[in-house]
Amino acid sequence: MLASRNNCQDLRVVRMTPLGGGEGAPPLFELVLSPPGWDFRPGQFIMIRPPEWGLDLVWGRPLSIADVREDGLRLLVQAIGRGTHRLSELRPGQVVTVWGPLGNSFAVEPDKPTLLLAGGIGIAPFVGYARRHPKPENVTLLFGHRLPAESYPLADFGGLRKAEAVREQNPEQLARFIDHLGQTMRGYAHGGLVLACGPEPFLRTVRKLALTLKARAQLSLENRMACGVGACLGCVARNGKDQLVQTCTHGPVFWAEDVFLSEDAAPLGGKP
Amino acid sequence: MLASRNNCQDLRVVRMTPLGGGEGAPPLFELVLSPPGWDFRPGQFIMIRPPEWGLDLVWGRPLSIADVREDGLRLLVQAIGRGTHRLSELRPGQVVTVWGPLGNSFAVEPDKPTLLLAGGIGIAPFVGYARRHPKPENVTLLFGHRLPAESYPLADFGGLRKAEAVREQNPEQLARFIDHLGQTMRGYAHGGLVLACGPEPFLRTVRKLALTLKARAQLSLENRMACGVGACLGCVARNGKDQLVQTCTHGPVFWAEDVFLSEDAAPLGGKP
Amino acid sequence: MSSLDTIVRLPGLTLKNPVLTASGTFGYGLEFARYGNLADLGGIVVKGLSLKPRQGNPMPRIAETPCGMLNAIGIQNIGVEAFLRDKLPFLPWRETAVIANLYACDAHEFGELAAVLASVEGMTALEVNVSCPNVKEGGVAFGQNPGQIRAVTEEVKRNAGSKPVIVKLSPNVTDIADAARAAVDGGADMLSCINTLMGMAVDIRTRKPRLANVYGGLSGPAIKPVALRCVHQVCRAVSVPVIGVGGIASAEDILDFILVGAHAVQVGTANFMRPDAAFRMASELPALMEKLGIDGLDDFRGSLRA
Amino acid sequence: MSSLDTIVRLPGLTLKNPVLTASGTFGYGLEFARYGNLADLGGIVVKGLSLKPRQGNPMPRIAETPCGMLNAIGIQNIGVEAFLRDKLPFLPWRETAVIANLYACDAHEFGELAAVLASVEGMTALEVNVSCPNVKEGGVAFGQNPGQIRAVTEEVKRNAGSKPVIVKLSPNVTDIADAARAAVDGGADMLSCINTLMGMAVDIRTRKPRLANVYGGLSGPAIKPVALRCVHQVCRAVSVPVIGVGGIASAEDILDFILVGAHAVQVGTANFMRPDAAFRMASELPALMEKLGIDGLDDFRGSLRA
Ligand SMILES: Cc1cc2nc3c(=O)[nH]c(=O)nc-3n(C[C@H](O)[C@H](O)[C@H](O)COP(=O)(O)OP(=O)(O)OC[C@H]3O[C@@H](n4cnc5c(N)ncnc54)[C@H](O)[C@@H]3O)c2cc1C
Ligand SMILES: Cc1cc2nc3c(=O)[nH]c(=O)nc-3n(C[C@H](O)[C@H](O)[C@H](O)COP(=O)(O)OP(=O)(O)OC[C@H]3O[C@@H](n4cnc5c(N)ncnc54)[C@H](O)[C@@H]3O)c2cc1C
Ligand SMILES: Cc1cc2nc3c(=O)[nH]c(=O)nc-3n(C[C@H](O)[C@H](O)[C@H](O)COP(=O)(O)O)c2cc1C
Ligand SMILES: Cc1cc2nc3c(=O)[nH]c(=O)nc-3n(C[C@H](O)[C@H](O)[C@H](O)COP(=O)(O)O)c2cc1C
Ligand code: FES
Ligand code: FES
Repeated sequence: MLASRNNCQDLRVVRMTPLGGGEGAPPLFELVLSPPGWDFRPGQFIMIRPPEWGLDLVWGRPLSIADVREDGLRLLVQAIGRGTHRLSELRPGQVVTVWGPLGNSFAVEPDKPTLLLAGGIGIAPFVGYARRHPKPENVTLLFGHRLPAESYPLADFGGLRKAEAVREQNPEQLARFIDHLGQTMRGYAHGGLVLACGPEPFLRTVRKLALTLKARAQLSLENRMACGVGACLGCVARNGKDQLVQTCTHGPVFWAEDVFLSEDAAPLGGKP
Repeated sequence: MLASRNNCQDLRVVRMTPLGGGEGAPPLFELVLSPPGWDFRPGQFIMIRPPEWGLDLVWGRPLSIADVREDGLRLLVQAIGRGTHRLSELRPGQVVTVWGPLGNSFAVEPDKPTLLLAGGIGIAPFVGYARRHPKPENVTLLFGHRLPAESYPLADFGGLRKAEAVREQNPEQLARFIDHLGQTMRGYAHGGLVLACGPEPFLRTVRKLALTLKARAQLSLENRMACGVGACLGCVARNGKDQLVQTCTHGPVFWAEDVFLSEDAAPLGGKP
Repeated sequence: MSSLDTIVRLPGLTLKNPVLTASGTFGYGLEFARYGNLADLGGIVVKGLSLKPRQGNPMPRIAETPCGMLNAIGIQNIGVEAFLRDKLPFLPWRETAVIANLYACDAHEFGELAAVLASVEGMTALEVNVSCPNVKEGGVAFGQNPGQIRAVTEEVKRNAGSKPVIVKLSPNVTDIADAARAAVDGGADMLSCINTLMGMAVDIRTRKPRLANVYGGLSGPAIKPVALRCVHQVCRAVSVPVIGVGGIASAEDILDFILVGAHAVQVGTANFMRPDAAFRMASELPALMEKLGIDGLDDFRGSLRA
Repeated sequence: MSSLDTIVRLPGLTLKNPVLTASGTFGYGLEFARYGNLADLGGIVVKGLSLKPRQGNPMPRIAETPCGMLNAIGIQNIGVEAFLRDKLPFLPWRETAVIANLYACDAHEFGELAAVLASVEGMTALEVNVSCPNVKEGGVAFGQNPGQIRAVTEEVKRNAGSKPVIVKLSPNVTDIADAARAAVDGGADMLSCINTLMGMAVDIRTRKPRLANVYGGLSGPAIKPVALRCVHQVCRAVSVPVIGVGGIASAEDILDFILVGAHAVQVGTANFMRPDAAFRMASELPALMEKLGIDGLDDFRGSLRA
């Protein structure tokens, strides 16, 4: 028989801090919730849904766990749509329903040179990863972003070997960043570890480079999710064995060679 | 051709003051909105719907105009259900959509002894009525309520001949109040004017008394409304000519003999 | 404001923009004159009209539901005569399309009603409501039977003179494409779709239905996915223009319907969310199109990559 | 907690309370063991099972809609064999009802599937999904035809041994009472209703449907009024017990369905709003009944004053 403890809780908003926004980029917030009473492995995520959403917006929203510290559960939220916008309007004291920690996590290989590749809000899971890594001197961050660097919690990456933030506000800067990405990844092709989190085009680029360079790389996917617990089969990704597996339970972290990203995937031709 | 000015506006919340609640009665609030730029006749109402309701709660909520003063549009809100509860959580600065002033208004007959009968939140339209009456010395208020009297804006009735507030917390007190109602109305049966606003059972009692006493009485109805502008035909009441008329445009104020309240009304037997 | 062209050319009428108001949600039009310029709308479909005045159903007739509402008004209306005398003259029918919505209980009555309306200059088109789901406690309604749809359409067409005839379809059917084909076979110049879904709500405290009529029609944003699917199916089944209705609450929603093939749309329940809703959508549409790089509705229409 | 009795006696099975979980929204049950005690539920209806494993439809498969969602999963499942081997043994089937949901494409296949499941001790009952609306771009699906519903039901019944058979009805029909009668004629012990409404959503930016399958099934609070109406109609049309499904998101909603005649309910999309939703509803129900003065479900059931 399985235990019946409930991993779905109502937490309180401790703090909601606007970190920046405007200039064509969606606004960013740090959200701290009351301590959840569990620990996590970096790369894991939670589902969050404020009860005040009532009957509209029927899904929770998946957010990476940035960290769990004494003051609570830290999240980074980029307000890009209906749900994240409403999340960004939460005020201290309000109640939010949270279930988690969910999913698998990034590999931690303390002695391997480790490259964190973050695109925009993809920085979130690396906050905890960097802080908890046993040998931060082996870890490097390469971070492409659109808001000014000050908008992101880069101080949390202070202990790393190197943290490099590259702004990509226009197509030119973006192209240069991708170039730089390739250059940097080359250094981790043999015996290193590359971990990436960010928008899908970014992950596609990283995946292609990793396959070409034969670098060991993990990607954290951001598939649309309804349940977050493996039940609805709405979030599936195609893995290396040509199976459709739930991103929320088999992921969100996949080895680059063990996952197809949507535009890579041949049409499945599944029947109804 | 009709003018095309838009009587639907986005106003700002200036103030939201909790007035009391608990003790088994729904909480009461005073809501002040930025000046709407129109004046009103007491008895009229507005429809209110905050844009933040998004796609759920598709109807605005009808609220009597308590008053329009220099600082803005005053409303009293009793949080009894989903909509009024969410209204009560509005904070200064937030935007709400308001259309109005809507409907007809209470008769003003300055020289006639006028009795205002208010049940609970039915006090709302009388705030402005009392303050604007040319001869407040001819006006008396009889007010039955469940919250402590201090919860209601009774100071606004200071200029009246008499303002009597009777608490009806239990069936006994209620029975005594109804008794008192009858006694008081008797004094207005000949040459007076009785105006009533409150829950439907209260209005039914007043209507019956008025018909028996042959008192000239007006009742303000609180039918369920979707549009507030006479278009949906969801709010109809049966009038003395056996027609179904929109409460939002032909009312909300009706002469007692010219309206049937739902349980008075014979089944309509209407075909689909 | 953008200079984009939002004109919609339909058989026998031209709309200045694709935004009509849905029958029963916009009264006789005049109720909304305080909230915008009626002539700025693509058109106004007035409340369902019958030959004689109707009192409609007993109260309560409306109930709010998640992202929607139920109604069982029962086509209360002042009758076609009073409408033509007391309402139509005050509507800006020279400047915008004024469309009657016809309600009757058999084909013959529909024909009579069409004949009365066909002779009136101010009526731009006739919309036939064969899909009223407000039948007392179930049973299959009129508009759910293709044979009857065809018969009614033929009868209305026969009496409609040169007025374009729009047939409004019910979604409460197994195959809406069948219903659409029946209407087109009967001579419909256009179709509008959808009317409300049949639904119900109850009160566990009083143990009573929330509508005196027990069943009512579900409308509002909740039904938009069903409406969009129906319009898509109908656009693929027939070649006459289709007017999309159901849950439209923003300019984006309008484009959703045009993307799946609609020529125009009707705004219904959203008029209750704020009375200037239809006016706002009509005025916001060109700017939205510009933002999305949509040069014209004719190009965009039906361009879904499916 | 109240001491009220919420037991539901059904043909061939007894539920400790009326709260089941709806197929496809609760995985194989085990996914929710971290959020409550599975044995506290009235029962678990597992994800649709087919004879062979199925990959389902291409992505994207889900879209959020006003007060609801669309899905076109396409019955991805591990197949009946893997289910019986890898999942069922870990479910608390001695303590609560575990109900299989059968998916197949013809009557014969349904029969085979029923035969496999009928022999398994841990299976409490079989629910037949004749109503999958996830057909590629329209066309009338299987479960919309009374004749087929009857044929499938007979075939399943023939193979189901002593297991009770529940037939799950589609709302995408002109007359759901007809479908209900067909199932009962075919031998159904119970009915569940409703499955999803066929719907669609599009993205005006990409000009693509939001589901790769184009059409999908609409579920969630948005459809509750339709579900309630269907359950009411079906309860009046047949005398076998009915399980209400569609938009249930609170203990109040459960009582709505029982008031119109349902014996039990299934909680679907609400499991996504929070994964402990069904557990909470099951535990809140007795207190709510007490508050409303409802002594027992048997008295309350169908007591609508309409
Ligand atoms: C494992 C995981 C971790 C994530 N971590 C973070 C994080 O730390 N911070 C953060 O700001 N965002 C994160 N995201 C993305 C975030 O969940 C989406 O931005 C959010 O769901 C969008 O919802 P919306 O209502 O604002 O947008 P809408 O576009 O209105 O959403 C419509 C629907 O689509 C889904 N959706 C839309 N965009 C995305 C997306 N990019 N990813 C997943 N679902 C989407 C939503 O869930 C929603 O149901 C993460 C996503 C996943 C899957
Ligand atoms: C002309 C008029 C003036 C009013 N003035 C005031 C006022 O000044 N202050 C105040 O607090 N209330 C007033 N009311 C009542 C107020 O509109 C309702 O309490 C409110 O609509 C309930 O909405 P809800 O969502 O909180 O309740 P719910 O019960 O959740 O509402 C469900 C639906 O039923 C309708 N409804 C429920 N109860 C009522 C009711 N008593 N009257 C009308 N519709 C109802 C609602 O509009 C809503 O659409 C007035 C009503 C009318 C018609
Ligand atoms: C209160 C109300 C009354 C309606 N009356 C009519 C009517 O008289 N004739 C008709 O064809 N449709 C009528 N309808 C249906 C609408 O015209 C429209 O088809 C439906 O509401 C779906 O659109 P919506 O979701 O935008 O409201 C009515 C709808 C509502 C809400
Ligand atoms: C993601 C998802 C998957 C579903 N899969 C199935 C299924 O496999 N078999 C089935 O009979 N119904 C399936 N359904 C339908 C539900 O069981 C239920 O009938 C429907 O969602 C209505 O209930 P709800 O509004 O509470 O979700 C599925 C629904 C959803 C949302
Ligand atoms: S989100 Fe439901 S299975 Fe992954
Ligand atoms: S509320 Fe719509 S007619 Fe009165």
